[in-house]
Amino acid sequence: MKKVVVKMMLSLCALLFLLPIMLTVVHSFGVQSVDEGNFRLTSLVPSGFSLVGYYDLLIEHFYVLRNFWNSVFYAGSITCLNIAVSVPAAYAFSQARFKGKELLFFFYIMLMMMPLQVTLLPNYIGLRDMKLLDTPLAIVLPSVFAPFSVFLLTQYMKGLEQSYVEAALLETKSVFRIMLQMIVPQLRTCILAVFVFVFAEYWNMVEQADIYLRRETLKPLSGLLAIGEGLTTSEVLAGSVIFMIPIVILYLYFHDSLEVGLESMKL
Amino acid sequence: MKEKKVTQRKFAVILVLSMVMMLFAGCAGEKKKKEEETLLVPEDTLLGYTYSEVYTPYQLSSCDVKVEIVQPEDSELMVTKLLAGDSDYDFMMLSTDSALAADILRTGAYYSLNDVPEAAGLLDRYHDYIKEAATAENGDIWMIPCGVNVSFVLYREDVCEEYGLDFDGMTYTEFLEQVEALPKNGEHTFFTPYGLMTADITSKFEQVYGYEDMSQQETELLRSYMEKMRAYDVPFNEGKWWLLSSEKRPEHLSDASMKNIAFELERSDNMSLSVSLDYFRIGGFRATKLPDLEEGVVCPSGVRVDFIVINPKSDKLELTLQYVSQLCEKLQKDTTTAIRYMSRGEDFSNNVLREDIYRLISEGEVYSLYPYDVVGAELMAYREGKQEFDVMLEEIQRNIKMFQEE
Amino acid sequence: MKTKRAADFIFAVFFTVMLLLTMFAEDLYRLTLPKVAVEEVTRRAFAAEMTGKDGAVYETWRTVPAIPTEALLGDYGDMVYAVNETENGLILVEYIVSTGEESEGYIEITGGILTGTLAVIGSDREIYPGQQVIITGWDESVALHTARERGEDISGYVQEMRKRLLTDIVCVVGVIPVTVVAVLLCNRFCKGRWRFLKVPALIVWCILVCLFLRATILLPGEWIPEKLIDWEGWKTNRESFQL
Amino acid sequence: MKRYLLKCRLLLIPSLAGLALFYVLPYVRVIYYSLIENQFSRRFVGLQNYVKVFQNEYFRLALKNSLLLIATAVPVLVVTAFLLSLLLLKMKGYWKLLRIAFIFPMLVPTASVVVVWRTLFDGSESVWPVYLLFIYKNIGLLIILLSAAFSTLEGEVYEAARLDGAYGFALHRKITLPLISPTLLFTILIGVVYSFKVFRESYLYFGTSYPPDHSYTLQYYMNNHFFKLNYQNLASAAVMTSLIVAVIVVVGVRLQKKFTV
Repeated sequence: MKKVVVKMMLSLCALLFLLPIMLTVVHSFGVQSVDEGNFRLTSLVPSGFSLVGYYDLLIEHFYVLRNFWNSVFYAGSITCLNIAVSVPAAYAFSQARFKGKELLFFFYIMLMMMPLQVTLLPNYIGLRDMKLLDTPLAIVLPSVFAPFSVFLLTQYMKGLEQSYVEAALLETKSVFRIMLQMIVPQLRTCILAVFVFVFAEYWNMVEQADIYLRRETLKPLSGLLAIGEGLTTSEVLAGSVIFMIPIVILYLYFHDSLEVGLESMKL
Repeated sequence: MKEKKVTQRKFAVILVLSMVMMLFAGCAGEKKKKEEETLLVPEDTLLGYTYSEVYTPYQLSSCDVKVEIVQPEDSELMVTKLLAGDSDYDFMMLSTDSALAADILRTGAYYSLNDVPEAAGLLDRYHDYIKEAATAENGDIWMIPCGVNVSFVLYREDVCEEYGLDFDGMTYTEFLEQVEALPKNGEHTFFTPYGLMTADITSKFEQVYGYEDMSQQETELLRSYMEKMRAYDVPFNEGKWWLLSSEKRPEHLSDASMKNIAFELERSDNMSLSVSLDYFRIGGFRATKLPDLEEGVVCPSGVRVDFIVINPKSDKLELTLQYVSQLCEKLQKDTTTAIRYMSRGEDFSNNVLREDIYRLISEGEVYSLYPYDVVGAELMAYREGKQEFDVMLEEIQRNIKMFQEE
Repeated sequence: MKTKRAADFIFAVFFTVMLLLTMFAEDLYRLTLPKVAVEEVTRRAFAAEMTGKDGAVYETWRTVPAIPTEALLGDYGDMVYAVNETENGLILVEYIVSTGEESEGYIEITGGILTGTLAVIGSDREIYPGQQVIITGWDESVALHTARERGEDISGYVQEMRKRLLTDIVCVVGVIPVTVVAVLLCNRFCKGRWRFLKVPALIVWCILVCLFLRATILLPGEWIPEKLIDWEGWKTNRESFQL
Repeated sequence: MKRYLLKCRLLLIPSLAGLALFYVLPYVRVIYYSLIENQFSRRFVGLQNYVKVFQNEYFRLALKNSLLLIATAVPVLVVTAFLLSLLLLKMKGYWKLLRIAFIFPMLVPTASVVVVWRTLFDGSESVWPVYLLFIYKNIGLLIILLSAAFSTLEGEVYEAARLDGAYGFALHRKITLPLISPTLLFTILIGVVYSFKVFRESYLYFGTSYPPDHSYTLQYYMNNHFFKLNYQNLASAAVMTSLIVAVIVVVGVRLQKKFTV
């Protein structure tokens, strides 16, 4: 009996959470369903069906498709490079023992907490001095070294016992082989979780795109979907729906490996 | 392990694909070659019109230094460039009614032009209130005024006599009574962008009474004007201008339709004063000050001055100063464009309309507006009927307090 | 495992669609723009009399800028549409001209428009100043619309349009059997070790089909009937077909 | 073993180098900017900016609102995320797909969420629409991280507990909580980080840079001063926020040390 109640309550919660997304998807097909003036939907139920939002976004403003590929490139490269940099760093934090480790880790957390808005201007100055402004690197480089994924991966790696490492030390001496062969398969789900999370974060970035990039051809699509960029709100709704699909695909892959990971739980 | 390999291969495919797209995007970007002697002027479309519109005539005829318009998109980027102390632009054109101008003066983000003799010489030529606006407290000349803009009521003398309209020294109530007494669709056009008048009324209230300590009596007065304006404030294209005769104001003013305009609240920008305002050509038009709020309360008409401010950190500073001194020399001897309206002792006896406008400007005072979020947005909400009058007033007072004390 | 297969499917479909859109969105957009036929304003010779010293009248010629009379529009007959080259394509502009004498279908222009501007003499739908247009010359949709505009007999054009439409349909319908054959071939060959080739093969095939359709249907050209995809033109021309 | 530990330290180099260039250097610049009088005159003025900012009534209001947001919204967020991910663990077969419903909000771009929020909660005077928006946007992330944390726990521990007859909440309180308390700590820290990032949504939701007093957070204060060209107030406010956050982190780490087994 308790199981059924739990299921009912959960599915109700799920519906509540899905409501805004359903509204977005449904209204992106609606006719005049958006009250442009005060940026609000005219009514909860959409009137009529038309592809005008998609037509305007994809055919009328066909240059938006280039920004979509920019978004794919930025989010993809930032996430991969970020993981490539953070996994060794997290591994070092969890395994290596040196004097200032706790302090350094605390410093990582502090830098992670700094809101983006504050470091926008100093970063702008730094990039300008490095002549990186208005190039794809301006977006990619600062995000690759974000301390956030290092922090997450260290927390996951803390749970590992040392026994694995001693066993591995018998065969090989190279740190990389130990890390890649022994530790990473262990934490596959967690690394994928961080991958999804970092991808979603840099997929929806707006501030960096506005300040560091000026050429329209380089801006990611998330920059255009923010308000006040010349697209009408119905186009923004259509754009949001298209913009959601890649991350949904990514999450579906993650969902699979998460299930595999949770099988071992057999709660 | 195999399954992981497939997902990785899939992501490798997208990455390669998008990298190809990126290379295409990267190399498509145009590489601007940096000539030595061009000065770069960032033009912010939000701050009104562009430097090139006002100054191309000067550019061609006299100064040998080339000026190129650089395109930062919005004011956020302009503020970032100012704060970051970018050196890749040389001077900026702003107008005194934008909040950025007041901030630049307060924080000292300008290059003082005291050592440029022509600048001081030019300022002496201007009316004294413009001269004061151009000198900071510590005596630095922080800007070069190069354009002026004033709002006035423009009316055709003969048509108004025919209908017995008298616009000199009137108050808003009188103006509205006269407008209501006009025949609904006579053959003359009485074109009045009430939206503009609402903004003018609120800035006049701010000038005369100030928003904080408005008494109940003044709030009632402001409410009555705003109510009336809202009633008439019908957007252009809906064509429900009961005041207008049958045909709407055509997109571009062909001579035929100009002749039967009775009166119009015109906000003339600097360009129109000197070049394209058709009213001068046709003649028979007069200009007068915008109506006052109340009988005894006379406040001078607000004048918006457009100016150049030099970037202190620009890497081509001597070239900029050389250009500015040449420009000041040119402006001092100028007799064709709007500078004559800003200088003392000019006479426009040949054209009655120019004389009226000159009188308005010489008796005017420089005004500055709050940023849009503070007053403009609430005003717009009220005019579109989305907010009550009292709520709007409270909101405006709260925003102003927050803007000043933040 | 179910979500993995679903994810693979959505992944393949989504990125193929986006890829195809990236290639063809611009053509589709070009297609939906109004089409116009233009003629350059050139100096033409007009007959004129000139009295010589001895009072006799000579036949002479004077060359003045002139445009075809049908280019004059507007209720006072003094408005001309012209095409103006800007960085984001050709924009329609409106000129007020003063006209002089008219002979053999051309009318003299005494002011308002310069020689060398492209005056619009026919379009395939209602056009307004500021719209972006493409110049296609006298293709059938332009001819049809201007003919109907002037109330002439349009049956000839209609026959031609119908013939064109048939070839459109044949092109589209023809593609389906060929695709079925291709899929069967692909299944037979991509077996075992070559299984992963299946998805890329399908994507390549979709691109080929779209290239073919683009050549046959999308691109405005001589025998290519683009009525099928041209929603705007399709709606306005439908009444004349009584389809 | 010794050489192995030494080599591990070298692994940190790339991350540290990048961090220094793109995070430490800007932070030092922000501190420098908060100590000078004005962006252009660069006169060293010491703590005067801090005093001026702290005396400002609106900064204190913004601080109060931000702390209130952290104090109320973050715990609610973490608790719901923990409960939901636990319940979701129990689901079998198709019910597992319910987790996607909770992950979805994280993937939706800001613009469309705000459009929906303005339709659902237009003109409500309370602070809860923004809190709900915060919870809505970040619950997906926390569920992912907590589920990933659960996957690292071995099954045997639970087998043993079940043999002793533990079930339901007692089981979770005794075993799950201590085991994943490091993860719980960093979900709280992530909640705090994301409470700063909610500014973009609330700015779009209110549509003006002068929102009603109850939701005037630190970000608004900083953004308004950015546009008024006095970067000093922004810098000093930022440094003060990071000090407060440091306190939260230290307290969190201490608590976590006390709880873990």
